[in-house]
Amino acid sequence: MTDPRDTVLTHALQAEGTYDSGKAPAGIRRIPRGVDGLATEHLVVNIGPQHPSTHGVLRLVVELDGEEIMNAEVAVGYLHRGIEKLGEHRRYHQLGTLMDRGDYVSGIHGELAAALATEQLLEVEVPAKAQWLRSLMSEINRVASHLVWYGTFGLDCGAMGQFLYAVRDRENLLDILEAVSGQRMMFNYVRPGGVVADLPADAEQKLRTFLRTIDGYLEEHDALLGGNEIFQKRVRGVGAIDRTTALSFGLTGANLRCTGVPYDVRRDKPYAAYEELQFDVPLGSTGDAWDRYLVRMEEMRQAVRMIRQCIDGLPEGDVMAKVPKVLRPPAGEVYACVESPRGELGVHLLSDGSDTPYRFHYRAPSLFAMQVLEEILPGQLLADAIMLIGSVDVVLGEIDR
Amino acid sequence: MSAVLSAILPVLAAVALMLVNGVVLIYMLRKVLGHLHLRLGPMHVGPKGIVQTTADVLKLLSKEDITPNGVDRWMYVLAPVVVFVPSLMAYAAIPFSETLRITRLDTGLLYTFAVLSLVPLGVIMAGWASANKYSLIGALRAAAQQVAYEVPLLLSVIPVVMIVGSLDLGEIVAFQTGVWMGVVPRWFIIPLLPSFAIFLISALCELNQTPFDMSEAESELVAGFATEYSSMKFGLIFLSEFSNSFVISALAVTLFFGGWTLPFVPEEILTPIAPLIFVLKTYIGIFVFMWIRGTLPRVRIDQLMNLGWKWLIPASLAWIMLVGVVVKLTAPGGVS
Amino acid sequence: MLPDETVVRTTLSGVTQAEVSTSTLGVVVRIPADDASSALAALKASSLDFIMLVDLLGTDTGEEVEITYHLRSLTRDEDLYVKCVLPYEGVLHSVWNVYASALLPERETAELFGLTLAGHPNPARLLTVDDTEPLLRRSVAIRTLEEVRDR
Amino acid sequence: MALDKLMGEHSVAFVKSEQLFDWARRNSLWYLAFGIACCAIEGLMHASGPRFDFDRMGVFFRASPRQADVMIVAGTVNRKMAETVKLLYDQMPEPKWVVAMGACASTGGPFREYPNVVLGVDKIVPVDVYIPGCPPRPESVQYGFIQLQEKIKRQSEERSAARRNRR
Repeated sequence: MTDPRDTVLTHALQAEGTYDSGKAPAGIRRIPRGVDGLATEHLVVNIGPQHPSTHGVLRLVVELDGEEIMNAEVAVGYLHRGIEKLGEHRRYHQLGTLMDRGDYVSGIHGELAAALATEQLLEVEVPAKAQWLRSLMSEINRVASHLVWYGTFGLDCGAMGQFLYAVRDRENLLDILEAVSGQRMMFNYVRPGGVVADLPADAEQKLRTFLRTIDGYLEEHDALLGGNEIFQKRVRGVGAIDRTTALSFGLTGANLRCTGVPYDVRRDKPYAAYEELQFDVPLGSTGDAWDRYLVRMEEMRQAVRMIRQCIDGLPEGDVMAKVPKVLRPPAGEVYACVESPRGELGVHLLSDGSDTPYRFHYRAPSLFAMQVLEEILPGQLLADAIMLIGSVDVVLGEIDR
Repeated sequence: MSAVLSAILPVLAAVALMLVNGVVLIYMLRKVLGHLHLRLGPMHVGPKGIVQTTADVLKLLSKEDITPNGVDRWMYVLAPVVVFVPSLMAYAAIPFSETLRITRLDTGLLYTFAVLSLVPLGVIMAGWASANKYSLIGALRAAAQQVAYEVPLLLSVIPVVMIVGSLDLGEIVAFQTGVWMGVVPRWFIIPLLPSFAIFLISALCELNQTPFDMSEAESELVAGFATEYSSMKFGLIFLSEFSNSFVISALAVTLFFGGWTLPFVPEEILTPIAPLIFVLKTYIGIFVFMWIRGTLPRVRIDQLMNLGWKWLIPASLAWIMLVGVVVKLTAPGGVS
Repeated sequence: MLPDETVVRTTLSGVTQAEVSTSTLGVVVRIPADDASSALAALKASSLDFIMLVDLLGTDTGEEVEITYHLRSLTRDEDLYVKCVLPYEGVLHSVWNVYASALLPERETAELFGLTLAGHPNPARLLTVDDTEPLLRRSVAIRTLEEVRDR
Repeated sequence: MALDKLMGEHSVAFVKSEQLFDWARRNSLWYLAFGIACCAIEGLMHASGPRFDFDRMGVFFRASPRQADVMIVAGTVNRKMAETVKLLYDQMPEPKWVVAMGACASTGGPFREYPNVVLGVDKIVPVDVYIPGCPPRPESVQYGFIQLQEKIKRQSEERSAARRNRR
């Protein structure tokens, strides 16, 4: 019986003639089957580009034996929009708009990485107030992005309620981001040399009211999902990634920290105002989905703590350095990285002295998080595969760039 | 009335009750889930969105009825019927009040469970026939789940039958009228709390409701076994899911919450409004199911199997032995 | 936080002839393309212990494609950039058995620069449909305003 | 519908029943969330969230194309995605509509110069409502749905008007 959905599955793979289920990369573990000689026929299921729980248009070609996954292969590229190619035809201050649409859940971090790279080329000194505003907006965006992760992670495990509570809090955060930058998602707020505008009065007042309730809401979220017995049974000890696998697959950010490796770009390569802010970096131990949950929930609390420090300690002064209207940085190559909610988001700029970059490369942390899935999925159950996609928190706009 | 008429009238009443139930329950689900999730649920279609479900049903009626190619034709068309009819037949034995009942069956309980266990047959037919990998996995999950939870469901009900001594639902309710020691109602929920707990868990599995809704898991299997069904065929499956929850909740009320009786209400006020009380109690039960559906995450299929075989069945067997001993000890004087 | 060049030079001296320099990027090592994986293995095993391949990117320098490996050692918190040059239709040898994090970036770089990937478990195209030309080459132009206007 | 053969095309029963079914179609639009990119976060997550609630208008999320009436294309469609969009559109039962949400789905948006991007989803599937914005606010997505409901009402009036002057 041909399954109409199958035509979607095989057109890309059979056309390339590369997919045969027997061949898995040697490095990736193969689960021997037919232990008692019972040869079961494998079912190749296509967790397709249109699927309620994939975070955008991820297609996971999964070879199932019953419920157990024998071999998983990532087929991406359904959202390849050429951010890097178009970056070569944009001026330096326009790179932020492309980066917003790369990781569209936390746009500020992309803009900040592009601005930092340009500033390294220009060697321009960013005023102190702009540094603090950058850290403030990054942390607000981090809480908003972790709320999206928290909502969709619960949805992948089947819980509907806490998703809506997370969206409720995210609405308040987007109001603040909109009051400061004028847009809910594509802020275009951080430019080379500083930030576009100062903090308006109502944004500060909104932030204060938000901060009064957020701690209670975070406890509520933790109790609603983390405290739930069924969720804990589903998540503890599942999809564990040990230290060496995480490092060899290039994981960064919360996915790496949950295996115990204390690497955080905000502390090891400090940028913006992170030297003056007190925050501690939560670490996990086993690297399973439960640790990823705990590390990210703790990161949200640290982010709220930093937001409080940012508002109280905001210095005076102007928000934009003296930067020429058309930026023509000297020829050179530079790499600047930022701690985005998904990991280390880096921008690799090669400039040839003209007003558009010669090569604009965007290091996407989600690509490496997706890569590790191909390694840990064989052996898991189908239900866990969907949950693990949610736990490593990927954004497809970043993977396909 | 002539014999034929008196036979047909209750069946028509059952069908009408089921359709009205389906419409009201779908509206209630969207409203309850809405308010659970801090939003309003349907509001614009008619005052407070009351007419929303009729709009949905009418739209489903007028949709194009697709039969995808590569589908096993007859089983594909038959499956929704096999899912719909048993949940319609299950209405037969439910006692709405002393007299108001479709049929007086002295094996009412057994009949209802037998009919309800036909529904997974339709689910498996639907999943297998619609030539879609998601529905196949959903159907096989439904099969494993129903088989694993049919047994504890029946075992949890045996203590009630042991005490009452008959399978007739009316009698079970009659047994629960009156009051103990002046204040405690004689409902079975109080002495037989563990068997109610087991009944609730396995009932949730029977209904494929969260936290055990693996067979139509939204986030994993797109729409589970009903993925390939459009328009009114999907409508039948959707409707039968809700009428199943009405039947199971009605059973729970009859067995454990004293059917249509209220402890302190004198006889003559009770009889005219008995069906109303019964339906009200059933709707409270359904509200609890929806409440659970809105909050809990989904259990993995193998954890579900462990829970079923390793925990629920031994627990219900032990509980039956305990109740048996107690009933035996107090047999001459009946339950004190 | 720059790795000290003499140690880099000594570790690579046995394996391949490399010329180490410092630019705005940091310490950059240029090596011939075909012994990239042996050089990376040497760097990974050396005292500098570059445990992580952070990133892999290609750049079209006008007449050939330059591949950059961005290595990082977490214990010493130092970054190193290993660059090698490939002709346009050249062969990119996969380094995934040294650093498994190169699996997907290599597929993407090879596909967008028109290189052929050798020694990779699944050398299929990652991002684009089969007959698209290598989009990140400088020769491939983007759509002009007229093309877009009368879509 | 068999009713028009039975009662004749201009009979009150048929015209009234047609209006009734059009009213039903208008008020229960089940959408197939086809969230591709940033518009998905805004148009599907926030629009069905607590503040802007889609469910008030009877618009409900269905995962399978068989049970969906409206396909919201939320995000950039590139050449690899075009096939899937076409396939999903074909799998949807007949009275179906397409809402192109955001600048990318309408005309290619900020990525229109990249050769791999399809300039607007109307090159693949017939589109009924275009929602401008990058990403459009949830209110504008709901306004787009109200326009779609108006369009359905207008279509049914046009049908009955055409039938009237054909008499």
